[in-house]
Amino acid sequence: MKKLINDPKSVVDESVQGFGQAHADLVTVSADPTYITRKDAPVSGKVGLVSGGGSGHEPLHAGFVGRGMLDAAVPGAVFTSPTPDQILPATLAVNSGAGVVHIVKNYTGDVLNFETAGELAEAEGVNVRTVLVNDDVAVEDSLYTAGRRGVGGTVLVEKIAGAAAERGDGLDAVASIGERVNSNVRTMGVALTACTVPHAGSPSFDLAEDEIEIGIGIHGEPGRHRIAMENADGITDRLLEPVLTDLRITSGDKVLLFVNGMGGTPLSELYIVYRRAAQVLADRGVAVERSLVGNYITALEMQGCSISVLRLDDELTELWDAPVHTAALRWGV
Amino acid sequence: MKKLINDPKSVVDESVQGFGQAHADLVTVSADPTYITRKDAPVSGKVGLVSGGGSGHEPLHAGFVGRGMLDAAVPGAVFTSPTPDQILPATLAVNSGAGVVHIVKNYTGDVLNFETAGELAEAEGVNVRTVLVNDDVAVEDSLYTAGRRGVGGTVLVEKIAGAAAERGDGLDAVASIGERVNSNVRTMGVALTACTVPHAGSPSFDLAEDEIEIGIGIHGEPGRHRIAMENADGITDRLLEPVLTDLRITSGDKVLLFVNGMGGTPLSELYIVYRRAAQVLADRGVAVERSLVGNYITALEMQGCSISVLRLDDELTELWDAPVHTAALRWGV
Amino acid sequence: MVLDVNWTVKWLTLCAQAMAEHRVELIELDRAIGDSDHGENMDRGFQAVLDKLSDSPPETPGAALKLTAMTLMSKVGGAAGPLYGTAFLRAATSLGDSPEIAPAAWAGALTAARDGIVARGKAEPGDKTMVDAWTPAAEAASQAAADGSPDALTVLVAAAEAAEAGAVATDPLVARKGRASYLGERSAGHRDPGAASSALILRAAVKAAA
Amino acid sequence: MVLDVNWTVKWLTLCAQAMAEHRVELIELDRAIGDSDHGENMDRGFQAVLDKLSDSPPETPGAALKLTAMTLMSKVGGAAGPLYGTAFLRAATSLGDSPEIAPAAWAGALTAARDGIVARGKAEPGDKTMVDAWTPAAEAASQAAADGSPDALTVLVAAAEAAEAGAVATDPLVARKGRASYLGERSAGHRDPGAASSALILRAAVKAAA
Ligand SMILES: Nc1ncnc2c1ncn2[C@@H]1O[C@H](COP(=O)(O)OP(=O)(O)O)[C@@H](O)[C@H]1O
Ligand SMILES: Nc1ncnc2c1ncn2[C@@H]1O[C@H](COP(=O)(O)OP(=O)(O)O)[C@@H](O)[C@H]1O
Ligand SMILES: [Mg+2]
Ligand SMILES: [Mg+2]
Ligand SMILES: [Mg+2]
Ligand SMILES: [Mg+2]
Repeated sequence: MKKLINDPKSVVDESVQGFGQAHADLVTVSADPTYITRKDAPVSGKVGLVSGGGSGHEPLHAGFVGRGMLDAAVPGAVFTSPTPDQILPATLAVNSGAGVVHIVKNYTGDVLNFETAGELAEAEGVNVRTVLVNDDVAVEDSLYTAGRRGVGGTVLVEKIAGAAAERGDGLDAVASIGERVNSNVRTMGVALTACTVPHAGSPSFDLAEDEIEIGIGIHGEPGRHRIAMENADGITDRLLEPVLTDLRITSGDKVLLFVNGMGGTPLSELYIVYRRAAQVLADRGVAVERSLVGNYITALEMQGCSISVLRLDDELTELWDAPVHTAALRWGV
Repeated sequence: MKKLINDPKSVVDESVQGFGQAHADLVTVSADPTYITRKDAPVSGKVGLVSGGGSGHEPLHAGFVGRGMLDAAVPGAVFTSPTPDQILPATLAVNSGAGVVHIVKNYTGDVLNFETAGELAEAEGVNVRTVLVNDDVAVEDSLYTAGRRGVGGTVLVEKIAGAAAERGDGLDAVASIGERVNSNVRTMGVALTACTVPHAGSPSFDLAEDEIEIGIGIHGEPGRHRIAMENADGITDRLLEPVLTDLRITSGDKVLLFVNGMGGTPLSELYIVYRRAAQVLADRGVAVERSLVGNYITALEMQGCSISVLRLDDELTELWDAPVHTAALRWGV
Repeated sequence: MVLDVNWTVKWLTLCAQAMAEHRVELIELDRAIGDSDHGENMDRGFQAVLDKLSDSPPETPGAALKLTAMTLMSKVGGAAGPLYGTAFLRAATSLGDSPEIAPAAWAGALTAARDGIVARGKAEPGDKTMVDAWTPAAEAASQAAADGSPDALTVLVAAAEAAEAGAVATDPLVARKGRASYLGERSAGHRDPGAASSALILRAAVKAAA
Repeated sequence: MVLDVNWTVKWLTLCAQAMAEHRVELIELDRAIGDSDHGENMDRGFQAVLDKLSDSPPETPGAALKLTAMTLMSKVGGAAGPLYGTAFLRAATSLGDSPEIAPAAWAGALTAARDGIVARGKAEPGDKTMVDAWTPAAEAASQAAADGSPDALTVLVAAAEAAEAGAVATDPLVARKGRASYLGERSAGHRDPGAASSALILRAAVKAAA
């Protein structure tokens, strides 16, 4: 394992410190317990947005703290959801009185820890709503009752719910916009290589030079099945098809197409995937109205990508376009 | 070699096509010969900025085409400088009559091909100035007469010269701002792993699990020396020291600190490096006034990073802060 | 053997030792069907428990377990943190503030812990989770405690052995809860890491009494 | 053997064949001290030359070389593109529009090519570049051409052998020009890829005459 780190145990702390220093104009970093808040939090009258989860998915979530997106991010250890004693103070710190929305990726650990923190916050008089993100079509939830994972769609939920909060929507409205995004987005991912969790020291799975994992999440876990390596167009088709089917995308639909890198794949390859996906959508009469290409929700240095499709309506498009000013996503300001 | 590609020979074309589709609001992609121009080029009265070089460094250069930065980018094959028959039409396409500045990284191939294109453009009546970027302190140019390479500093030259052009500076003024940036920036890089050029199919060098290459460029070439793996702080010190020495940074200086990923290193690690570098600068009384952390000039999927320090003055800071709207760098708009 | 607060602290100390010793093994189990963090999480959590125990020494077994619950809840994270946190909290509650744990109380504590895990995680036996260690452990302890007038050690041993057998029995199962469930059929053939750490915890209880 | 336009076209065709055959080898040489693209660049360039030659068949050796120069310039890229482009352009100019290349004219063309490379790249012999193949080749051809009344083949062979020896002689050198110079001392012990491709080009000239 070769990494630009000092000690596996200090990876998250040091990285978050560096993040805070590099973006001191945008965020405040609280240590012990660790969480990151928007510099001007709490924003008077605004619903607060808190997300969090295990580290190792950067820029998610800290990179999305700022105007028009999250008010706070709560990073756990690498691939380990944060604890209520982090989530609670972050929730309190961004509550202006208008209540707080927790955006939670659907993993047992995240759900349980946010649930506890939410109860504790309610006990302290904060209204909390939870938006559960579970956009991963690789998991067939009928059989496997932990349900689908929250993956690429999380970025879109955070951006769009963040815009709704910024324009002044109330607590229930922000949560319901978040849920609307979640029910209109699906994602599927592929890994070309594994990743190495710093404290584990060896790759999360072993993959031969001619094999890839289809249906992976963002935690270096193996996928649903392993297949022989294919070319980019073939892989793109494999990822896109179940997404479109599950979302029942039909001719005339307007969508946002999000090609996300898992951390170790060059941007140039993501655009090759984007090209094919855009082509397939065009062939089916689907209008790609917005796009996002890059490393936004990652699994350390894993090579691979995920494709997310979000069905747009006018309001979602408007909220997507609304100004956002965070370390990792910025426009209109 | 596992990559999200279809055919090594079509990597650049397909990637550029995908890029053009994903950013159709910003750029126009011309095929055969391949180059990318700002959507509204030529901008009346504005000096045109053209850069280019081998592909494999994405988002450089195409990701920097747009308002406030480049007017055109000319991508060659992977790690191969583009040819005059691409550079010339790109130059003509962005010339509004105010002349064109070529921003050229100092590699023999880039220099020769841009030189020829510049002569051909001059023959067609376009005034061309060239800004040569050579910020890599790993190369001791006294001994090795090809001179220093253009690396991380290129991004800063493109941004700041781009802002100068956007505010209406004349041809010589834009070129001289670009040169001022170049003479005030130094960079040094490290590789933890090699990268694999698609048409070559095997890693650009072999590195043991406990070795790193210090003083690498951005083409997967081996560095100046190979050392045993160290921790992030140690590596950061090794990169930063020669940069600061060569640039004669002293207490009271104001700088921009740029920690750049080589493509395959997680963002979290770049922030760990940033943290240490910021600490060292603070200890020396140097004020880090601006920062940039991310994958901006890469070597495919190489793991590693480079550290650039740019000495700022008020004008450079103002130009850095000026609005920019490109696929990979955006603020103020 | 009396299961008093000294025994409880010794048990928790041996838990911390077991997690440190088996850290890599638990990471490896989680690597196969999860995300490689279980050993790290448990080790971090129980080291924090040790610190807490020496900072503010508890007066009763129940107090020790409550302190453990709160610490695990705030230091472990992931799925295991809240689940073990709830388990220890329910066990603490079931023990109240009595100075000693009678064999039947131990069985009751294990049952409360198991019920807490099920309440939080909604897993059933056979879902390939830590429930598959706690359920047989609670049952074996209850049975041993009901069996005449057993000494404490017998009950502890019964629970530990049942937990160990339960952990081994997760090997062929297809996971239906937790992270391993995302693998579908591919989760079969690997031991559940949470069941394995549960067995270590209950084995430490035996060692503390030995 | 008459070095007319047919020979020239055959030479260039054999160049393309040599680049395709030695593509991997040239990539490997460049991988060691450069950026792994030389074989790919030369292969792409000469395949384009083949296309051009069949699209618009040249009438004279000079015309064939000019077409080659323009094609390499626009298809090879990198350092080698402009350098080989200039080399072929200067050679073409030195041959003018004569229908045949006399032995002395061949030596003159090689000298012009070498001078063009030096003019563009500013490398000196010993800098570990393609100049280290072209300089001995031009000199050997000149000497052979001056040596009584040699036949064409003798001059071609002299140039090819000198280029090959020159390429081999780059092995121990420390690069002072081009990308390999960034490696400093570490560039020693490897053959310069451009010198190697130059030797292939001049060997193809011999084969075309065989
Ligand atoms: N719903 C659940 N009910 C009971 N136990 C569970 C549940 N989900 C997960 N677990 C247990 O948690 C263990 C994983 O813990 P850990 O690796 O620390 O957390 P995470 O899965 O969040 O990475 C599993 O091996 C399993 O025993
Ligand atoms: N200044 C120079 N003068 C002469 N030849 C040079 C010079 N620089 C590079 N070369 C030649 O070019 C070859 C490299 O070509 P190539 O790999 O295609 O281009 P690049 O170095 O741009 O990747 C070197 O092996 C060397 O022979
Ligand atoms: Mg985890
Ligand atoms: Mg090259
Ligand atoms: Mg785990
Ligand atoms: Mg090369």
